[in-house]
Order: sequence, then structure tokens, then C-alpha cells
Amino acid sequence: MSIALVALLPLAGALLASLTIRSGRNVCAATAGGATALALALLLSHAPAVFAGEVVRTQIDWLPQIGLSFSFFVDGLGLFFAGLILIIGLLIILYARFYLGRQDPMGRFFAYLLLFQSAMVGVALSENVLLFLVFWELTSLSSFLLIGYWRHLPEGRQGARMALIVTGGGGLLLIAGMLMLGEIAGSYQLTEILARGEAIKAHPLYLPTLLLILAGAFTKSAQFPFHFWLPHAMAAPTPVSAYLHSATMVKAGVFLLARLWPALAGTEEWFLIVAPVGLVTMGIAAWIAIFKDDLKGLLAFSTVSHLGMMTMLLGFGTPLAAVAAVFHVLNHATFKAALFMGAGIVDHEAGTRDARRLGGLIHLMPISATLALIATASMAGIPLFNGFLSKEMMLDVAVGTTYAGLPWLIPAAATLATIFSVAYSARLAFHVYLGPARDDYPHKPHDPPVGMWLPVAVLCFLVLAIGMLPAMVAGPLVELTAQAVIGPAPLPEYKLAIWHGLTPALGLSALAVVCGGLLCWWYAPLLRFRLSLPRPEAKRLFDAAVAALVDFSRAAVAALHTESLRRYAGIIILTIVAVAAGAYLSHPYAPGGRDMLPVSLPAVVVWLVVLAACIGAAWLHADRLLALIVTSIVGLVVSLSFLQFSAPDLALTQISVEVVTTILLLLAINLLPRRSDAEPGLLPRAWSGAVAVAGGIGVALLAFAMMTRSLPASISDFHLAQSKPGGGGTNVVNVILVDFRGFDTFGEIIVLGIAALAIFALLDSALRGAAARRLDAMRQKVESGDAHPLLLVVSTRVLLPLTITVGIFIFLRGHNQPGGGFIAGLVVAVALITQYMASGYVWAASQGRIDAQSMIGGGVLVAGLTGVAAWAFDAPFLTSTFGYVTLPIVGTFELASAMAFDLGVFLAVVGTVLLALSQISRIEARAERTPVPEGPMDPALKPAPDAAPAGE
Amino acid sequence: MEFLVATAIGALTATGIYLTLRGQTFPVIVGLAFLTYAVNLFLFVTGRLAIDKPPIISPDAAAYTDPLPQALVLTAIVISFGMTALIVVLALRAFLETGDDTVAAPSLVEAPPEGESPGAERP
Amino acid sequence: MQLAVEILVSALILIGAFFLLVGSYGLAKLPDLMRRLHAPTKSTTLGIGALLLASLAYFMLVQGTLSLHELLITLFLFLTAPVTAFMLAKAFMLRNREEAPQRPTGAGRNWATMAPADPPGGPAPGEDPLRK
Amino acid sequence: MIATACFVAIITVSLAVALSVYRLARGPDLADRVLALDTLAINAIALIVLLGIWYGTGMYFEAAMLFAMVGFLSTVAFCKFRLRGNVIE
Amino acid sequence: MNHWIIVPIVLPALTAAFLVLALRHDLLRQRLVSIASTVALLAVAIGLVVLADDGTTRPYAVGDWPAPFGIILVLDRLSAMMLALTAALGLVVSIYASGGWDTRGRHFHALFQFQLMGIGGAFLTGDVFNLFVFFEVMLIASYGLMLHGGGGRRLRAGFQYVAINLIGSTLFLFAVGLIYAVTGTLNMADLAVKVAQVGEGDAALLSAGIFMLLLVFALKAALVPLHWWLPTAYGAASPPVAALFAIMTKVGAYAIIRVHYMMFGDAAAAAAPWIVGAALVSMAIGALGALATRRLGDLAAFAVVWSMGSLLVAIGMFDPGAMAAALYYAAHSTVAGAALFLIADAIAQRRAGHGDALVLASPPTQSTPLSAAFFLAAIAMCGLPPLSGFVGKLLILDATRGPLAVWIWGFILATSLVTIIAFARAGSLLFWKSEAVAVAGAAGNASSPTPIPALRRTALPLLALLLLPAALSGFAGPAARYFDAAAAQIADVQGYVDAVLGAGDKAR
Amino acid sequence: MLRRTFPHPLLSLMLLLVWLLLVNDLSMGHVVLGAAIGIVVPLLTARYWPDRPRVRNLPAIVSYGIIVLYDIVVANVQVAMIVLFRRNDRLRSHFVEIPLELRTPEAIAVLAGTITMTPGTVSADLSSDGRSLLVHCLDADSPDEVVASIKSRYEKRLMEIFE
Ligand code: NA
Ligand code: NA
Repeated sequence: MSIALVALLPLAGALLASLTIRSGRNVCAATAGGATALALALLLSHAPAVFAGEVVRTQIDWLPQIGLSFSFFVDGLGLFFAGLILIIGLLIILYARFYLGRQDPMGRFFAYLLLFQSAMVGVALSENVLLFLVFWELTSLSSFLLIGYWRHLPEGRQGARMALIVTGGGGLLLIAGMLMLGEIAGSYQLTEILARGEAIKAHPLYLPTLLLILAGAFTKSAQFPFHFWLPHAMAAPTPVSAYLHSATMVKAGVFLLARLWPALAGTEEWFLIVAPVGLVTMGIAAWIAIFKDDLKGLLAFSTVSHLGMMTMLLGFGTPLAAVAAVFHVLNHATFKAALFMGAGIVDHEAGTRDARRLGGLIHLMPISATLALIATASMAGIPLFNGFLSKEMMLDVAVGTTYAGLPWLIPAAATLATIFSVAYSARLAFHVYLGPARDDYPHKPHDPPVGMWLPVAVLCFLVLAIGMLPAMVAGPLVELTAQAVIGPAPLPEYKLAIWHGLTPALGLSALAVVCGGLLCWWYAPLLRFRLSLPRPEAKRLFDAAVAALVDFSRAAVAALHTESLRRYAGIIILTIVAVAAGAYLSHPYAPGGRDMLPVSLPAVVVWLVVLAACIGAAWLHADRLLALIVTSIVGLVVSLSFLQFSAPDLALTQISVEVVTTILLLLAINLLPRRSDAEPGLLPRAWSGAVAVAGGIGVALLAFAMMTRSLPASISDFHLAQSKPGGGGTNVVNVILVDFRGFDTFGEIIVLGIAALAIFALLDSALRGAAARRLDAMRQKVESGDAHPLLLVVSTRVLLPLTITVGIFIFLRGHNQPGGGFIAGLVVAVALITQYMASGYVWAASQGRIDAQSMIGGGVLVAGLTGVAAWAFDAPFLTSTFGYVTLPIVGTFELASAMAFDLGVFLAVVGTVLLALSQISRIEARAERTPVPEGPMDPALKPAPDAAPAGE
Repeated sequence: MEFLVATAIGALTATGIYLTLRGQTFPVIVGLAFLTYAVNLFLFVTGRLAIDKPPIISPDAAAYTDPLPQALVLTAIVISFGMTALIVVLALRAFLETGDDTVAAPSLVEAPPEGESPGAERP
Repeated sequence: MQLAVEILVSALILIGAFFLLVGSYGLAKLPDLMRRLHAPTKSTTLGIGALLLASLAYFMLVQGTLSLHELLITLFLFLTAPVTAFMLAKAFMLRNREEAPQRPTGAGRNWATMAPADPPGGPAPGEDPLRK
Repeated sequence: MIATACFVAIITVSLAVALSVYRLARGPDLADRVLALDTLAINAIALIVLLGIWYGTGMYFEAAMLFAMVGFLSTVAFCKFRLRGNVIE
Repeated sequence: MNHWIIVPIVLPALTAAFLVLALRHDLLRQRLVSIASTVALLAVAIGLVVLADDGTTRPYAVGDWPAPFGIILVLDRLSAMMLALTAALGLVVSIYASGGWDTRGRHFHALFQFQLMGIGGAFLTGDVFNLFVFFEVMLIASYGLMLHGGGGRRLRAGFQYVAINLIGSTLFLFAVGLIYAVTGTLNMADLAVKVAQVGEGDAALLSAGIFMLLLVFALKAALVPLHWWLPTAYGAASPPVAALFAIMTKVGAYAIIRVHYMMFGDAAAAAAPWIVGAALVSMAIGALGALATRRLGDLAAFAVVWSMGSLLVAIGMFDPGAMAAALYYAAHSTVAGAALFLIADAIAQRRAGHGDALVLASPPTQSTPLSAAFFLAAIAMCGLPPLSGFVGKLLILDATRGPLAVWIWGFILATSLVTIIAFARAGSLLFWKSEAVAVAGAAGNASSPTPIPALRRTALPLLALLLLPAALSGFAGPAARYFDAAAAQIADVQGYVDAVLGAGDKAR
Repeated sequence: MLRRTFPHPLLSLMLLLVWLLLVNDLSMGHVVLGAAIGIVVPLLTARYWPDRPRVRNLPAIVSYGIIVLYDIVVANVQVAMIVLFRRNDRLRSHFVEIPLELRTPEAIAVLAGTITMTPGTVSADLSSDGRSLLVHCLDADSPDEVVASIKSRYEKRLMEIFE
């Protein structure tokens, strides 16, 4: 548990830091530092055990189904890395407290920093590789936040984005690699994976796994060709650069290589890929570093170069090289963090980081400059400083390594890289800190407050201590760590000492110092030479690649998503036709054996009418009124067909829906354009015609195939049998609708109700804004003054009670004969609409005062409560009951709960139709410019004063 | 008879598809109405064709046609009525708002025009 | 008796069908709308009336069941047919003023259909008034 | 005999349907088409009544009634549209 | 019979009806009733999850008619989980919308409750035609909600949305018709039995029906090439509605599981590679679209297409292990998608004059909490740790087997990278570049302060939506146990059939 | 009280009749139900038909009905003959104007309806002051004769019934 806490404490600190900032900057920094120190103490409390050879572990289940768990362990490598992260973290926090300006939000900074620290410690201590991935990606995310901390700097944003994309992308590949690794090893626990190294290396999927994992490691550690992101991450505040981009995050890749060394290293593939990548990175980055004027840029490429060196060492795959790598990680962390902080001090004090504008700082800020020179010497590999020791080991190993049959290749290249390394170190020393004092700095530099240089001093102390007494200061730690890296195999013979005798490595080292110094001496001609070389700018390539991706995506989306309904619908329908045809044709089919009905003359006539209507609609649809008339005919014919084929209920429903639809469409046409515009071109028409014909033929074939085969045994046999005894009605369709499948009907009236509410909401808003302005500007082209023709008014007044009586009739008989609540509702609604049509909306509405919305709500409520009522009898929703009641005079009649349900249906239907139609009419009234007579038959037909009043 | 019905359904479907693929709202609505007729008939004839066998229980009836597809079609008719009503009003409303009766929508990738801020509505 | 009933029913059926045909024939044949109106509004009503009587007779006399509701349809048609014709005539005259009659005598007013002139200016509905 | 009469009548009415469709297609005025539509509805009622007699069932009566209602309403609606634009004003 | 099973349908329906009947002039009470009802719904749904977790498949015979003759609702782990997800999302969205969005049009809460009813019905029903009805309820409510607030873009996009879905509804009926014509039944359990017994000669018709039905569901699930409507509609819908819609695509995915994977089994198995293939293309198009768009809302919409692709990859494997991953991913992507839409709205409301357009502009006010929220939602959506998207991705990758595995892994990882790029670009434009502009422009013009809507009113739902992915990730173990059990229950088709059709023994 | 319950007894009676026709059943139960409907429905719809005319002269109504029915049958035969056997160019069609004495809207409506249903005439429009009825004749020699016959045969009787 406590190991998990090492990773989680900084996280808690992140939360606390963002909260305590209200109490002041010191409290905030103290919180951050305290959390880090606590975590460090916790970690170190396990150190004795680890040094004693134990592996401390803890495990909490997270997602055991796939083997993801919160398991942490501390072995030598973990202790080393986590310790490094926390110690440097502590120093960085101290440094940052003084580095950040008043205007910089410190709470956010420490929150991000500790979030990152937590992720890093997690990477170092995870035992579960899936958990490792979690922390790995978290480091990318938190570094994204940290690099972009200064939001006003465009470089910060770009650098952050680039870092995220490169390392995040690598992280994705790493996910794949780790999953494969786990799959091969049969476990996601590191200890088990490491124990099965031989099996892994022999597995056929070894190479792809290796490549994926290396992709993760190389992107993170900025190895060639992914080296370009790191320098751009330098837009971050210096503490961030120092922490992430020198000491910790970029080393995560190297850590990963070290961590998986027993499982993956030692093969031919490993050596052939990893070593040259490291070597090339080391050389190229060092070469670029020489010419960087920005101090942080120089240090950044230097870091890349050193990471390359570590990668190369691990890539050699030998235990000795691994020891060298471990040792160099330690050394590099100390001097490079010191250098970054030193650069920050320069920037902070002198107001610039440009080497061309700097020089002779030793005279103005002696403490800082001295410390920086110590670290620089270490970086250059000068004896007595720790950088020398690990570089010696590296050269020693390199000398013994043969690549591609050429024994000189690696030593020569490594030496060349070392020469460059000395050169940029010398440039840093001589062009910035040494030399004559200048007086043209933007600010006059002084040594900073002690809080800023103390962390550097601590690190420089380490540099010197290790450099002079390596075996004593670093020996046990290196041994422990190296042992953890190479796994169960015994450690090789090696000696941490300044003097190993006159070895080839010492010669190469000396050569490097001399040549490097000369290069620095000849900086001006070297720079000219460099400028004459082609310099592919990796950032530009990256930006171009991203821009190309964005352009491609825009082009693709613009080409695909044209927002043309014709195309969308066409593609969808074509897909449907193709899929249905494919499914149909790939399965056996036998023609059906059902007897067909004989053709009759009326049927042929009706059939011809349908065909004519179809052709007419397709041909003449531009005239919308005509299209509507043709549609009405089809509705009529469909209704007749229902009647002919034994479906009276359907015929009734279809025909009554038809008339309401017609009125609705007429209302809409009145405000819409009367004609559709001419279709553009023959080709689109031909194309949609082809789709249409394909769809039509397909449906016709399916329908024919279906109708000509006999009916399977259907659940409707039960409905026929149970309709009367179980449902209490002889109209089976109605009993199905209100009882067997009453739940469908419940949904159906809700659909209607929603439609009406949505229509109401839509049109309600048309009385405001652009729509209202358009309506106001619209002039109804009213041609006739007779708004309420007398004959129509009188006849509808007579018809209303008649129709309502018919509606009641249809409602009551529905259970036993064709009819029911739905049709009755439509009939009554139509009767009322007729009043509106004849006598005018205003007048009719004022006479009736029907609250359509309440009818809808009430209808649904009645239907629903009828269903709920069954619960009182512990019967399921919508369980119906019926009985026969006998009253004197009246006789016996049936009462069924389904009637209450049907009443709900009735109400909802009436409400829906009235609401929908009256809402549109309300909108139309807005477009009306000529005064509409308020009510029917006025003014002229109102009884003249001389005439006797009608009626009474 | 089955042939006539099948071809009629096919013709209605084809007309419906053709009109649905037009560029303006009203033909699309008419097309959807045709498709509705077609599919309602199709669903109806899943109970096969039967003449003079309405599913109304009576002692003299010899046989009944399958009542279930009828009930399903009834539900479908009602639902499609609601849908038709809504889409008609929607077409009308969109026309009133934009003065344009075509069925295309604004592009998803072009930069939003100056001054228009699509998401900037405030409650 | 049975024969007489059958003859009666059959005759009514045929008479009804005949008038229906005449109505549609007139619709197809007559030269303009005002004249076309005469045929279907009258003939079809009588045609349907005869058919409904046939139905009534058939159910009462042949099937022996009481069936009077056919009368309702007849009633409905008689109530609506004049209105239909009236509205159609108005719709026709409005668009074909050259075929419409002169103004009514004696009164200061026009026929209701023709009464007011178009409102001045303004685009027709369906055109976009805001886009000019 | 009644069956024969029905058969003849059905064919006659089918002819009437065809004639109405002819007028509907020809027009020329909207009123002509609407009149044709109305006549078609009446023809449909006739067919329904004839079917009722043919099959000896009263099941189709309501359908005939609704057809009558719908024919009337559609006609009125179309005419009102032509006269006033707004059907419900 | 446990009547609680039907409550997730009846409660919102009655609430909506009541809102229309009694409270339509009183927005404040509407909000109260709507939220209270949704709280109750969530409580019931959670209760049902607990109930279902005993592994019993519980049929509920509406109207007391035995299966397969009446309509049967079925509660199992899968449906319970989807109900809970719906209710949770519904609660969040209803609270968020009560912060002011509901004033932009009429009947928001009634439509909203009806929408919940439709979704609940779709998840519960065990009857194919009843599924159609609930699809329609859900859709028509979604039309109303999608158009809520009006505006030209929304209306035009709405027309496309409605038209395409009407094509889908038509297809649904064709498909159901074919299936009924061959099998004579509509009950899902009965279908599972009957489909296996269909005669050789009927196979072509049946299979045409099955595949047409698959397309219906795929249309709802926005599977390429049927996905066109989604970016248009979701991008144009008012954000709270788009957030609610995050569950609607899942209905399509759910139906594929319930109907095709469970009931049609072998008869639909041929579809599996096609689903996976189309889902991979969906991921590609979704990711590219996310990168291409110029509005945050559109980006979120394409991200939904992408996540649906990931989900359907898992479903399309037709394998219990992958199914568990799919269920997890469904829950995750619903919440993450919804969060994105709401955050896009919160940002849009605070960027005067620029809305959610991805252009250089002055920063949103209250940018710190907003940027944090956006960052979290983006992380969740992209599948970066530590939120649920990462776990979901791991589960899917882990479950991927077979010859397509390389492709699937490749597509998932490559498109993940593209979405990361898209979100990184968007975020840096909205929060970083914009601050740069503000800093640069601050000196020149003292812009008039626009009234800032309080973040407090919407903070609670936003926070809830961000906590859910965290919780889903933190409690991935228990969650995955449930999903594994659900997947096992899904695989046990015979158990489902016995539970549903066995209920028919006690016919009255 | 009675008047408020039966705003129009004739309408109530008609609805009862309609109900019985609808249900095709003369049982006591339906008579009661029909009576109830006859009471309730007019109450519900009364507002949509204000100023209902009171017609009292029942014999006049009956005789009017018989005359009209007879005319309809004759008219149909006449029109059928014209349609079938007369060439189009031989039709002497024209509009005639009928000055109205009737003032009650219901009465005017009945007259217009009667005209449409009877021989060779169709009511086409009303003047906007309601004082003249426009009638189209399919085939008539003398417009004045048509006007005179309409006024004497129908309008006079309607005056008796309504006013
Ligand atoms: Na329709
Ligand atoms: Na129904």
C-alpha cells in the first residue's frame, strides 16, 4: 500500500497545491514540496529492504478481467528512478518558487508539476504493464499542460501540441506493444514478463512487439527520427524543462528499455535496431547542439544526444553496457538539471538566453557561473566530474562492439559524437560564462536569491562527489540498479573509478576533448560550414504533415459530407437495396405454393389508376397542388384495397387519415412555394431514377415472393381464438389494438401527441424572429372575398351533430365491429375542423374553446392510468377486464376497461389533429394582410335591421 | 391478383424513392408519403391476400384473414401520420426561417461566416 | 315473391350503376366545368341513392336483416352534393372570369366570390419576401 | 340474378372510374381535377356498396360513409384553397 | 410479475402527460416535476440493475397476455444497465437544461420525458414490432427536441434528420413484415426459436428481412455508410439535446445485440465481418471529421461517430468477451459524448460573438474551470488514461482476436491519434490562442463586459458527467464484472428463450 | 328549462333517428342511448350553430320534400338524356340571377341546394349582400322561365317554412 502512496502522494499534493494557492505562494510551494518530500521519505523507507535484495510490492485489483491492477513494486531500478524523480522534483519545486513571477499562476503550475511527478513515479514503480501504460500516457498529458503553461506564447502551444502528438502517438503504439507482450507472456505483471524473457524472444510475434514498444520508447526519449519535438518543448518555463526534458520524462523511454531489458534485449533484432538509433541520435543531436544560440535549445539537443547514448548502450544488449547506461542516467540527471537551472538563472537575470548576446557572466554572477561551469565540465566529460566516468565506460564498451562486421564503425561514430559533445560544452562555457564582461545585457545580471542557486549547488556537489569518489558515492546504487536491469544474470566485472589505466577509451576521450575544443575555437568557420549544409527542419516537416492531415480530412469530409439530402438518402437507399439483394441472393429460395387469387376487372382498373398516379407524381411533382391531388387518389385507392382484402378497420383509418393529411398539406402549400424549381440536369434524375427502379423492383419481388407462399403458423391464431373469450370483442383487429397489443397503441398515441407538441413548439416560435418578419412581409394573394361561403357554413352546421353522432357510434362499436377510438377521434376532429374551415378559425375557436393540448395530455393520462389501474389488482400494466351489465329498460350491454383506454386514444387523436391544424392556421393568419371577416356570413348576411330575426 | 398488388407496391416504392431524392422539401414529403403507402401495403400483405374474410368473429364466417398485420398496419398508419404532420410543419418552418425550400444543410467544414455564431445562443 | 325481390334489387343495382356511369361520362364529355358540374353532382347522387336502396332492399328482403343505415349515406350525400358543386363553381369562376356572369342587378355588391380586388402589391405566399 | 347484376354494375362503375381518371388527367382547371376526384370518391362508394351486396355483408357500410365524408371535405378544402389560399382562416 | 419493470416506461409517459395537461404554463413547476420524476426514474433504474444482477431474466407480460402472443418486456442485466445509463444521463441533462435552455421553446420537459419513455421502451421490449413503436416514440420526441430553440441551421439540419429517419422507419416496417411473413411471430424469444426452424425455401426472404433490420439499427447507430445524419443533426441540435442523443445511437447498437446477436444468432452471423469493416471505416471518418470541423459541437458529433465505430467493432465481433468490452464502451462513450456536448455549450455561451467556432477569439470567461472540464472530457473521449475511455479501449483491444485483429488494432490506434490531434488543436485554439488574443488585444480596446451566465447553475450536471467517466474507470473492476455477467447472459440465448416463453405456461 | 335541454327538438329527433339507423337496431337500449345522444350532442354543438331557425310548419316541410324528391328523379333522367344524346355545341347553357326574398341563411341554403339537385340547374354563387343567387343552367331556352319556376316552386314554399 505504501508503495502505491509514493505515486499517489504527489497527486494529492497536486490537488492541495491548487487549493492552497489562496493562502499564498509560499504555502503553495511548501505544500508541493511537502508532498514530494513525504513521498520521497516513504520511498526511502523501503530502500533498506531493496538494498537487502528484496522486491517490495503491493497490489490492489482494478480490472482483474484483463489483468489490469494497481500493482507497484520497488526493486533497484524502480528505487533509483523514483528517487531520482522525487529528489530532483524537490529541487525543482524550490527553484520554481523563486523562478515564477507574480503574474504566473503558481497553483496551477504546481498542480501540473505534481501531477506529472505522480505519473512519473507511477511509471517507475508500476509492476503491471497496463498500469504502466496509464502512467505513461499521463506523463504525456501532464507534460502537455506544463509545456503550454505560458498560454500567451504561441511556441508554448505549438510545442505542447507537438509533444503530445508525438509522445501520445508513441504511447498508442506502446499500448499495442504491451498488450502483445502480455499476450505472449501470458501475464501483464512485469515480474512474470521479465521471467519469461527467453520465451518472449523466441515467439513469432517478438519482432512486431519489439517494434511497437520501441516506438513508444523512442518517441518519449526523443530518439531519431522523433528527436524534433524536444527542443520545441523548451518553450516551457525553465523548471519544467529542467525537470521533464532533462531529468525525468525523456528518460522514461530509456527507463522502459532498461525495464524490459531482460525480456527483450540481447537479440540480434534488438541490437540491430536500438544501438544504431541511439548512436545516430547521439551524433546528430550533438552536432545540432553546437549551433544552438538559445541556451535551452543547446541543452535540449544535448539532452537528446545523451539520451541517444543511453539508448545505444542499452541497445548493445550486454550487461556491461547496461551498467554504463545506468551510471550515465544518474550522471546526466545531475549535471543536466543543474545546467537547465543555470540557464534559467541566466534568463531570469540577464533577460536573454541567447549565447550571442551573452558572455563573461563569471564576472557578474560568480556563484551561478561557477556552478554552471562545473556542470558543463561534467557534460563535456572532463575528468574529476561524473560525466567523464560514464563516458569512459561508454567508449570502452563501444570499442568492443562490432556492427555489421565493421569493428571500427561504432567506436568511430561514438567518438565523433563525443567530439561534438565537447564542442557544444565548450561553447557554452566560453561563449556564455567565460570571456570578457559585457555591458549590453537587457538587464544587469546579479546572482539570484539563494533559493534559486542552492538547488544547482546541491546538484553540482553531487557531480563532483560522484566524479571523484564514484565507487563510494554511487557504487552501491549503480550496482543495485544495474542488477535490477539485467535481471537474474550475474553482474559483469566492472569498476567505478577515475583511473582504469591507459585504455583505448582514455585515448578516444582525450582525442575528443582536444578536437572538441578546437571545434569551439574554430566556431565561426564551423558555423559557415554548417550553414552551407542542407538542414531539414524537422518541425517544419512535422507541421507540414499535420497540416496535410488536416487538409486531407477537410477535403475528405467536404467531399463526403456534402450535406445534400439527395446524396445521403441516395447512398442509404442504395446500400439498403444492395444489402437486401445480397442477403436474398446468397440464401436458398423456393417459389411458394399458395394459390393465387383471380384477377378482376375492377382490380385491373384500380391497378392502372395506381400506375398512372405513380407516373403522374414522378412526372408532374413540380406542381405541388397536382402532386397533392395525385397523392389523395393513391390514398383513396389504398383504402379501397384494404377494404377489398378484408381489412375494414384499415380502410376506415386510411381514409380518415387521408383527409386530415390533405388539409394539412394544403395549409402548408399555401405558404410554401407553389412549384418546385426545375431539377438540375438529366444525370441526377437518371441516377435517382435508377435507384428508385431498383428499390421498386426489389420490393415488388419480395412482396410477390411473400404473397405466393403459404402462411406459417402465426401467433395471430391465438388472437383469433381469444378475441371474444379473452378480450371480450369480436373485432379481432380492435382487440389486438386495445388489448393484446395495447401497449403498441399506447406508444402510438404518444407518437401522435408528441407530433402535435413538437408542431406546436415549432410554430409557436415562428411568431418571432426571422420567420415572423417573413410572414409579415408575405402577402396572401387572396382573390376571392368570400371567406365563409354561406352554403358551406349552413351545411357544416347541420353536419356537425350528425358527424359527432357517427363518431360516438364508431367509438362504441369498435370493439366488436370496424371502428374504435382512433377512427372515432379522427371523425370528430374532422367534424370540428370542418367548422374551422367553414366559419373561420377565430369564430369557431371562440365558440368551441377546445383546449387541444389538455386533450392530448389528458388522453395519454387516461390511457396510461387505465393501464396502471391493473396494478391495483396485481395484474400487469394494461391488463383488461370486461363484464356485462344489465339495466332495466336499457338491457344488457358490455363494459370493458379497454373502452377507457380507447377513450384516451380518442382524446389524444382529437387533440392532436386540432392542435396541429389550428397551429398552422394561426401562422397563416399572420401572413394575412387583407382583413378576414371575423365569422361566418357577416356582415351582409346578418339579418338586416328591418328583417325579423331568424328563429326566435 | 398477387401480381397486381406486388407490382403496385413496387411502383409506389419506386415513386416514393424517386421523389424522396428530389432537392426540395415538398417533393420529398410527397415521396415519403408514397413510401408510407407502399410499406403499409407491404406490411398488410404479409398476412397474404384474402377476400371477404374480415377478422370479425361471427358464427357464419368460414375463415378469417390474419388480423395481426392489420393491427400492425393500423399502428403504422397512425405513426406515419404523426411523422408526416411533423415533417410538413418542419419544412414550412424552415422555409419561413431561411426563405429557402431546398433540402441541403450548411456545410460542416467550411469556416462559419463572419457575424454568425452558431453556438453562441444564450438561454 | 323471391323473384320479384331479386328483380327489384337487380334493377336498382343496374339503375344505380347506369347513373354513375352517366355522371362520369358527363364529366369526361361535357365541354367546360360549369356544364360538367351538372352531370356528376346529380347523376352520381341518384346513382348512389339507387344502389343504396338496392342494398337496403337486399338486406331486408333477401337476407332478412334490418338494414336502414344506407339511408344515412343518402342523407349525407344530399346534404353535401350541392355544397360541393357550389364551391367548385366558385373556384372555377374565380379563375375564369371571362366565362363568369355579369354583376348582379340592383345591388351595389358583386358576387361574393368576386367581391374584393387583390390586395395591393406584395409577393404571393411561397415566394420569399425578404429576399429581393 | 343479383350476383349478375352486381357483376355488371361493378364493371360499369369501373368504367366510370376510368372516365373520371381521364378527366383528372386532362384537367384543365384545378376545379376540373377536384371535381374528378370527388366523382372518384363517389364511384368508390358505389364499389363499396356493391361489394357489400356481393358478399352479403354490412361490414363495409362505415367505410362508404367515411368515403362520402372524405370526398366532401377534400373537395371543399381544395376549393377553399383556390378561393382563399388559407384553408382554415 | 414485478411491476417495477414497466415503471421506466410508464413513469416518464405519465409525467409528460401531466406536464402537458396541468403545468404547461408554469416552467418552474415543470422543471421541478421533470427533475423529480427523473430522479425517481434513476432510483428505479438502479433498483432494476440490482434486481437484474442476480442473473434472472425477468419477463413482464403487458396486459397479462402470455408470450409470444402479447407484448413482453424483458429485464435482464443488459436492459437494466441501459435503463440506468439513460436515467443517469437524463437526470444530468434535465438539470442542465433547466439552467435556461428550456426557455428557448415550448414543451421542452414534456418532450424530454417522452424521449426518456421511448428510449426506456426500446431497451425493455421483447417484441420486434413494439421495438418499432418505441423507436418511433423516441425518434419523434428527438425531432421535437432536436428542433428545440429553432434557428435556420437547426431547422434545415432537422429536415434532413427527420427525412433520413423516416426512410429508416419505412425500412423497419419492410423488415418486420418480411420476418413476420416467414416466421409468423413478433416476439423476440419466439423468433429465436422460429428462425432456426424456417424452411429451406424461405431462407432468402428471411435473410433479406434480417439484413434489412440490421440496416435499420445500423442507421440508428450511425454506422458508415448510413451515418450521414449524425454530424448534421447532433452538430445542429441544441447542446443539452445533443447530449441526451448520446444515448440514442446506443439504442441502435443495443438493438443489434438484442436482435441480431441474440435472436437471429447464426442467421445473422454472416453480418459480423461486415459490421466490423463498416465500423472501422466509421472510426476513420469520425476521426477525420473531428479533425476537419470548425466548430466544437461538430467536433463532438464526429467524435460520436468515431466512438460508435469503436463500439460497433466490439459488437461486430459477435463474441462474449468482446461483448463485455462493448457494453463497457457503450456506457463510457455515452457519458463522454454527453459531457463534450454540454461543455461545448458552456464554452459557447462564454465566448461572446464566437460561440463554439474554432477560431481565434477572446477567451471564454471562467476559462480555468472550463478548460479543465474540456480537458477531462477530451481525455475521456480520446481514450487517454486515467478516465474510462482508456479502459474501454484496453478492453476492446484485449478482446480483439482473429484475422482482423491487425486491422482493428491499427484502426483503433491510428484514429485515436487523429482524435487526439483534433482535440489538442481545438483545445489550444479555444483556451490558449484565445488568451493570447485577449492579452494582445486587452491594451487596445476595453471591450464592453458582456453578462456572464453563472457557471454555478450548470456546474453540477457538468461535474456529474465528468465524475462518471472517472467512476467508471476507478470502479472498472466491479463494472466489468457486471458487464461480463451481462455478456454471459446475452450469450445464453436459451436461458432468455426459456424465461420468456416459459412465462407462457400460465396462460389464463 | 325544457328549452335549454332541447335547444332544437327537431334536431334531437333527427339524431335519435340517425342513431337508430346507425346501429340498425330498434331495441329499447338503443332507443334510450339514442335519446341520450339526441339530448347531449345538440347541447355540445349548440354554440357552433347560433340563431337556429325555428321551423314549425311540418306539413309544408313534408310536401316540399316530396316535390323535391320527385324533381330530383326527373332531373336525373333529363340530365342523363342530355349527357348521353345531346352534342356539346347544342347545349344552351347560361347563368341566371335569382333575386332572393328569403333572408334566413338556412332557408337560402336549402333553396340553393334544391336548385342544384333539380333539373339542369346548379347554384353557383351568392351576391355578397345575400340578395341574389347565381344559377347556372345546363340547357334552357328562357332564363326568365327558370327564374320564375324556381321562385314559385321552391322559394315560396320555403318562405312558408322558415319565415
Ligand atoms: Na398518409
Ligand atoms: Na391503434
